[in-house]
Amino acid sequence: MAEAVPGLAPPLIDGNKTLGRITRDVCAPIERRPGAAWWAGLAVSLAALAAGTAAVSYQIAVGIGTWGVNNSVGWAFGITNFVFWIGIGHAGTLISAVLFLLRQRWRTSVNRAAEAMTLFAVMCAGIFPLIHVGRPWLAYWLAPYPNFRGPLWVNFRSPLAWDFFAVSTYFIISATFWYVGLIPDLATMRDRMRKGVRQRIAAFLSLGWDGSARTWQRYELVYLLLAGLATPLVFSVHTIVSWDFATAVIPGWHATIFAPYFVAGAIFSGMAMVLTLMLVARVVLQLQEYITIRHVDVMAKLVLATSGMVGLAYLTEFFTAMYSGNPYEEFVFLNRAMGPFAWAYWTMVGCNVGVPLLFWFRRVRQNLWLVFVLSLLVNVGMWFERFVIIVTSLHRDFLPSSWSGYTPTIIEVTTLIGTFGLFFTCYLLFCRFVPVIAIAEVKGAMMEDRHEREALAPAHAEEAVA
Amino acid sequence: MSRVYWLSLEQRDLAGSSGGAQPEFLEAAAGDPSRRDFLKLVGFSVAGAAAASCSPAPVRQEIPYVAQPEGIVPGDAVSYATTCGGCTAGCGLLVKTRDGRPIKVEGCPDHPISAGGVCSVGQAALLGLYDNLRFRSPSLGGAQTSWPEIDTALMARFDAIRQAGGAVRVLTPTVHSPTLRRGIAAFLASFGDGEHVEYDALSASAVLDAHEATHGVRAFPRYFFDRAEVVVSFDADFLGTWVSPAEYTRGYALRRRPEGGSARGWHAQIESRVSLAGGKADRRIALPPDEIAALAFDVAAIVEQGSGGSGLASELAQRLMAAPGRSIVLSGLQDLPAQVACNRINAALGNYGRTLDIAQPSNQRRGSDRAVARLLDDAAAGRIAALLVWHTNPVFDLPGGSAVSKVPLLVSLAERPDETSAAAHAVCPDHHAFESWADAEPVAGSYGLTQPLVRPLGDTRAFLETLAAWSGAPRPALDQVRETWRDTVCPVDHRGSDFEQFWAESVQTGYAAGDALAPAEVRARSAAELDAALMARPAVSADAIRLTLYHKPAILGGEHAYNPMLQELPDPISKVVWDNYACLGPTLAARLQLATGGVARIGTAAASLELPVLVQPGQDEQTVAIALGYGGQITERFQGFGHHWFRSRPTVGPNGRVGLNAAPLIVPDRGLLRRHAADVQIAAAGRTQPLACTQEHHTLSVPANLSFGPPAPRPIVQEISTAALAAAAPEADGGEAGAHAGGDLWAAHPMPGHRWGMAVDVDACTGCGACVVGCQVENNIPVVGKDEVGRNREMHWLRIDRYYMEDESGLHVANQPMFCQHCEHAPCETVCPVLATVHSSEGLNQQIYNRCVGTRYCANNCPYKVRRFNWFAYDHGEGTEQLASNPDVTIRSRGVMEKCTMCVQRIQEGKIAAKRRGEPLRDGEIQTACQQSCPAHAIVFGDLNDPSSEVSRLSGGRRAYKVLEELQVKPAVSYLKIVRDARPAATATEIAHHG
Amino acid sequence: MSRHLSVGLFDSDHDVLAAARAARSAGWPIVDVYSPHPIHGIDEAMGLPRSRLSLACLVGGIFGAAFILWFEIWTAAVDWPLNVGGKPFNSLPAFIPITFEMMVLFGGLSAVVALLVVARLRPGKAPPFSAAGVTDDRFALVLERTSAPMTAARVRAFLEAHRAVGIEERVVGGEDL
Amino acid sequence: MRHRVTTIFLLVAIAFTGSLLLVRAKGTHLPGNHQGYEPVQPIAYSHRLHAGELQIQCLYCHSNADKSRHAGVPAAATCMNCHRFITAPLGAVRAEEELAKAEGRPVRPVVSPELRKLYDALGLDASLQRDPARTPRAIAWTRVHSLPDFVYFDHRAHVGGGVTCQTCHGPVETMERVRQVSDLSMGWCVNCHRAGGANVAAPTRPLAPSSDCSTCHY
Repeated sequence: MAEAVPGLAPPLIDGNKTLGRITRDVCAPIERRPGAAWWAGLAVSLAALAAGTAAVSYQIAVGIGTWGVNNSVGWAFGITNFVFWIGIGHAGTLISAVLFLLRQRWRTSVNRAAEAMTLFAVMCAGIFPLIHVGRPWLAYWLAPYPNFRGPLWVNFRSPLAWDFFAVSTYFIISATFWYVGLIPDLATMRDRMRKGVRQRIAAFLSLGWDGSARTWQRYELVYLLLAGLATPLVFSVHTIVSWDFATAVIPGWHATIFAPYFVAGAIFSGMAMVLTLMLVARVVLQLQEYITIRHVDVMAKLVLATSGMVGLAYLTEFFTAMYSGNPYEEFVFLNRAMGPFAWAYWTMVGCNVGVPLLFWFRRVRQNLWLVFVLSLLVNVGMWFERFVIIVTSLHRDFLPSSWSGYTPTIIEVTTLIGTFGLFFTCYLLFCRFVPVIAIAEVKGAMMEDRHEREALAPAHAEEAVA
Repeated sequence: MSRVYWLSLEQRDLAGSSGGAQPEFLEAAAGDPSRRDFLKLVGFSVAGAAAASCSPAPVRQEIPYVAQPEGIVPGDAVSYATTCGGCTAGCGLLVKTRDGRPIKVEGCPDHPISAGGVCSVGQAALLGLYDNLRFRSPSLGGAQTSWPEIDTALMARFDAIRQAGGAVRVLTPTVHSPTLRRGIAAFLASFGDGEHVEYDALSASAVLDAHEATHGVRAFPRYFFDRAEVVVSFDADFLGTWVSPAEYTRGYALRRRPEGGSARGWHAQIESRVSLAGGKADRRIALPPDEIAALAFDVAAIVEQGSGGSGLASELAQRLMAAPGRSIVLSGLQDLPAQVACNRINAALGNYGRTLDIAQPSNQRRGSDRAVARLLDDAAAGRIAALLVWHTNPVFDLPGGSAVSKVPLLVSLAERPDETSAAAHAVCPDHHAFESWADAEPVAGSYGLTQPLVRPLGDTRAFLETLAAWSGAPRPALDQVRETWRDTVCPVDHRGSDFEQFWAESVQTGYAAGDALAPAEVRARSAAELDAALMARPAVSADAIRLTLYHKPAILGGEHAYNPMLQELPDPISKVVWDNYACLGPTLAARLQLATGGVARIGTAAASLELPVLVQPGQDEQTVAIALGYGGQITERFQGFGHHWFRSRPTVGPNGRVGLNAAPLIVPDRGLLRRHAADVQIAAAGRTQPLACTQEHHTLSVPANLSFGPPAPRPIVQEISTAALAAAAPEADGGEAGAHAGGDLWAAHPMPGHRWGMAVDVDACTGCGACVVGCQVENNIPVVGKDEVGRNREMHWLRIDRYYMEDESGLHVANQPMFCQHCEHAPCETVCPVLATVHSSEGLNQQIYNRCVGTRYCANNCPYKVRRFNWFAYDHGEGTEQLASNPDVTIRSRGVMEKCTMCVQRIQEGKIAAKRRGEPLRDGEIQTACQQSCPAHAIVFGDLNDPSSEVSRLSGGRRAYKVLEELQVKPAVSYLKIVRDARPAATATEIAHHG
Repeated sequence: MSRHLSVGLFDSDHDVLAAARAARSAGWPIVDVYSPHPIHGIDEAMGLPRSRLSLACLVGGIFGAAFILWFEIWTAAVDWPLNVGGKPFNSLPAFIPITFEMMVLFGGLSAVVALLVVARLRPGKAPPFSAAGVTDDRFALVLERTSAPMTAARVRAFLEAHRAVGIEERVVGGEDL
Repeated sequence: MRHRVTTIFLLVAIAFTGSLLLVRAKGTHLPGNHQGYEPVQPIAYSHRLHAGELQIQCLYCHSNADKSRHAGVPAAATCMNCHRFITAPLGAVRAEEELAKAEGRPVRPVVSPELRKLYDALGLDASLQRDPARTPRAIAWTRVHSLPDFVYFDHRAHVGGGVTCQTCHGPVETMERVRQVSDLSMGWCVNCHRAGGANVAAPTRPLAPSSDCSTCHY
């Protein structure tokens, strides 16, 4: 084994793979019959999805009153889930686009899965703006289409209209990005598979890809362009989501820090989710040699860094509120920390600022079980962050007369569970039908890595190639 | 020129407006039975019929009149003047009817008693008219029957009683209708032993009895609060429920308005619980009921001596003695010594004839507790052969009232089922007040007319006609009323040929003045002449826990408990809906380890109840207060009320009714039904029963543990001291007016035409809730039930925020009507993605229901939290109840946001009317529903672009401020600061002398 | 007209790169190189010009931004001005977020569509070139024998010299491979 | 070859469907738009005859249009102002007169079957006298122009301002049976309002129609 080359990071891929081996390894999960774990996972996910579908159907049939929202707290679980899922999605784009621009080769092992996660998370997120409105069947009115009302257009000043454009753009660009990245792998599948429906689908979707160098050249340019566009996009989307709150007059929402704060939080939660999924996938799909300890370590460090940013945002928010001398602002933050929702606030702080501190220790970062548990806790914490921002700001605002509590109903909880069901259903199907690792990219990155290694340590490399 | 009020349909030709006869119509209106079907055609009704055809449009039918009556324009509303039948106060109403159905109750602005104010009960009477539960036909022995049959059956029984010489009683509340008094007298005259017994669920029998003792006349004085510089109320909630609150509120507000010019009144309230009047008082003292009686006695002693005393009694006496002839002392205690003490004070100060009048008394209370107690004794002993019960429910609201069921012939004349009608042998349902002719004499010499506004919805019959039929001389109610008016009401010089003119004018205005009465010589007896027992200082049972029973402004004695709108009107003080409860002071509650919602067992010698507790700041710490009027049988209708889904909770309590009946706790005591008791046992029952309250936090300050340093009250309700107001320079008020008038980031949109705005006087508002119900009726706002209110989803567009404030002068209550502020920089508008809420060119924040998709972003971003969302498809009534909807306001579907529109339908109507007239709109021509109903005149609507409008003057005045002005949202609604009277007694005296 | 092609299959990206460089320096026309992953430097080795697809992206992005900004201002301030929260009809700052989003959307989609057009990719199309393993672990260098010196044997020898693991000769018609 | 046939077949099918759609496009409306609705009425009342040929003013029958929000359908009694005397078309009356003269018998009253429905509704007997045995029954006309419940249209404001009936209702005086001419869409309303009254030919007062939402929606 050639990991310990002096002066070099350990290799990206363990086990001295040949190109053919990579193809076989990555395609193995989609070519063999799925195991019991997959079926069990799918069953659980589908059950959750079914429960969520039932909850949403009931809510749409009966009314939004089946949620716990009320006159003062008009948004709660629905928008919390929306922001949570959008945030989850951001890590995928970050890994695939930002790290691509930064030439972080290690991303190739995880970017396909992370992008898929983005796609599914945005799907989950996109459900909430639709179902949380009082008349979902009229949600299409948010789109500015020609009509017989004058025509009456939409209010482009509303952050919700911005959201509509931002989230749709985000979904379309993410899906495109994902699909473009998938084309060479679809071609690989097309050429490997036995004749059948799946092969025909792969053939149809691979667009006649033949690996021509001319196409590769253009392809790489477009991929770079997409990465270049997706990077500001990912920041803009969460910035706009944060403006849903920041442009409002409500104390606790009306804060200029929200955009960077939300973006950092989104990356933070997304990274944690990627870690969670990655750790499961590498075991279940037997990809330990592709998703190595090094990947986990790097990701954990990123989580640590973003946790610091989020923690700083919490402090800044508090400081600004106190320093402003605005009694309403001051109260909102004291109320968060000590009011009826203090438990949610301290869950958030504990999970998002306290728990990730453990990642300072290398031993923690390399203990996969611990990393798994901590990443889950970060996700819990980030869900609560959105809950705290939305609910605690609304439940006690300016006029004490309209202060109110909020208790979620079983419908809301089931809807949240349902989106997890949707997410994991999509994810499991993705693992089953699409290469979870970008084969072509991994090959390219591995070869480059190997060539660099050879240049630096020819002896070792000779040995390795042999 | 003053308003023209339309006459009733029948009297149309007498108005002189049109002489032409329209035979078809008059014939029909006269009630020709062969043309009863005409009713079905009345109204320009559009019936929607879903057609199961391939037609591109759903087939809707349009059904015109067969012959259109003259003077009726389909789609145009007309107002008819009438008198309210909600209680015995006799307020004047203008009822707006459209296409043959009443759709809104308004106050009659020129009425001598109420002057435009209507309380919540009056506003909600419309629902009573259309109530599906009303009796639709008479019934005998539980079986439906017809009027001829029941008349035959009952008259046979009456004949038998006449021959046997049996006793016949007619049990009613106070009857001040001269015609009805005649009718009852005529009916009873045919019996050897007939008696008309009056009793009031909200009894003020002690006031009448005390005047019998002190003045020799059993009369209820008429109070003139507008003339009173000093008011000392010993537990009389005269702004909330006591006798004639709309009338008293008007006078009280008039006297206290700083802009009014006269010296501002000073008011001390001594009470056990927190009442509306107590909340407004300058000085509020919490004492147990028996100590209040003792205090009244002490004050009387000091005032009669002219000096002496100490402590509280002396302080009050000083204030009173500084305003002789310009003060009112009153008590709501059902306690003779306390009432006698009040009379002595008023007499000693020379108030009789000035601020209160016993020579031309009020008729609003005539009931006698003694008489009804005797009636119950007789009934229990089987000494009564027949009992007619009209508009009262003795089985429900009298302790031992079930004795009436022992009467061999119990006849109920109720409008809808109650406990007494359930026990009755015959039910002969009366018309609703809006269906029949009647009259009223709420104050001696001042008369009101009640006229039918709609053809009776069921086969009911006016009580007047029923009595006439049973007296053997059936006559229409109209004839009876006209006869009375011709004989007695009409001033002597107008009787004869002038009568028709007098009658037409009276029908048009709804009221009339009779002959000027010669002031009766009523002399106060001296202390020496009084019974010694009345002159003894009332005993005080120290350290015992006392009970006081009270009434809520909307439910009163329970006769309005059928009405969902009134049940859902938050209690002005506790803000709780759909329940009664035991109010405990915070210390007492802590001692008993009870919190709001915990159930307590409360027992007296007579009865015991298990009620949820409400911790009430400001309440006397030795007194438990429980509201009467709850737990009636009629409230079983609310089982299943509200929107159903799998987690919905019932509106009724565990007993299947709304609240519990506390009437068994009333203490019959020496001829009075005492609503307070000593020696009450109270203990936690160990379970909870949540109350639905529209307000969770009750002060303007945040909780102390959520604040750095002592929490300062938020400047949402602002105060100004009398001194600052009197000071010449405006700087003196120390306010921050204009402090936030910063520059705008962008140019304002011009509003060249009208710019609508409002001014709300927080100082005048008593929190009674009339505006809330007025708004609800006008704007088709659904009633959502206890569960939804408990989830903070009440739908009221206008709510009254109540904040407690406490200082050395006791607990004060600030009532702030809060509704859409129509901000110029409305935060809600910017965030709506679909342009469902935008600004009008006249400054209105418009909400377009049909465009709304229901994101609720606007509600979140509203700093005032005044937007209301249709969480479910709320119920808007069924059957006849749907007729109560205002046809000018869209019924909102589920998933849609709604809020105050400043009654834009009225604005449109007013503008179109002005355009058709070809004249500009006059200030005050358009009145919003809340403004119209407010007895305190605390709400003013108008055009801010017109510098001479009342709203402009008030908004630019010294007291004006805007709520959350610093947000720069620029509300169109100004609030007027509360005036705090910081004058010490001496200064007050001086000011009073000036006045 | 038919074309005579020689296809050399290689095991390593190094080998195919070296072969391509050698072929180009020998002046032999390289039809294309096929590889399972992009090879660094192959475009230089083949002498491919820089792609101008970024221009499509730029044009698309500018169009998207300009169009939506015009549309926002037109709807809000020209077509039907409404007083929303007292804000000016043309609330330009509030229109920027959507302008940005539409720029990204149009830019990204234009680039992808341009790629599909230029590279002649379309759904369901059969791959123009196929050889065993070229999407797996093989690299193919395709040379066209256009002139006499390039006999099949010489090309074969050349390819073998560059460690080709398999060599085929193909005759294809017209534009086909 | 097979592919080519398929392609041609598909193209023809698409062209056929497309042309069908184009043809139908004029008659196809969005849901809620009932332009062209022309229901059969219980009595075959002809606006062409009454308003067109006989020149009866619209407001004679729809007399509330300038007084109320609703223009109103006339009460049956309104018809009797004329139809007390006119019971059948002139031609039918003349024919009966001539027939009677020819047969040498007194002229029988002629009542057209449509007017008979009116007399029935009013409960009149053959000699147009009130028949006490019959109950008058209103005529249930079928509504042609209807707006959704959340729109408040006020006839007073429009008629008073000089907007002619035809502006919205079209040339009713030429219609045998009334047809909805305008689409009654919001755009149709509001674009007239936004024109500031310029499209009212003869305004009776300076017009300043409001295009605020709350002009119609409340």
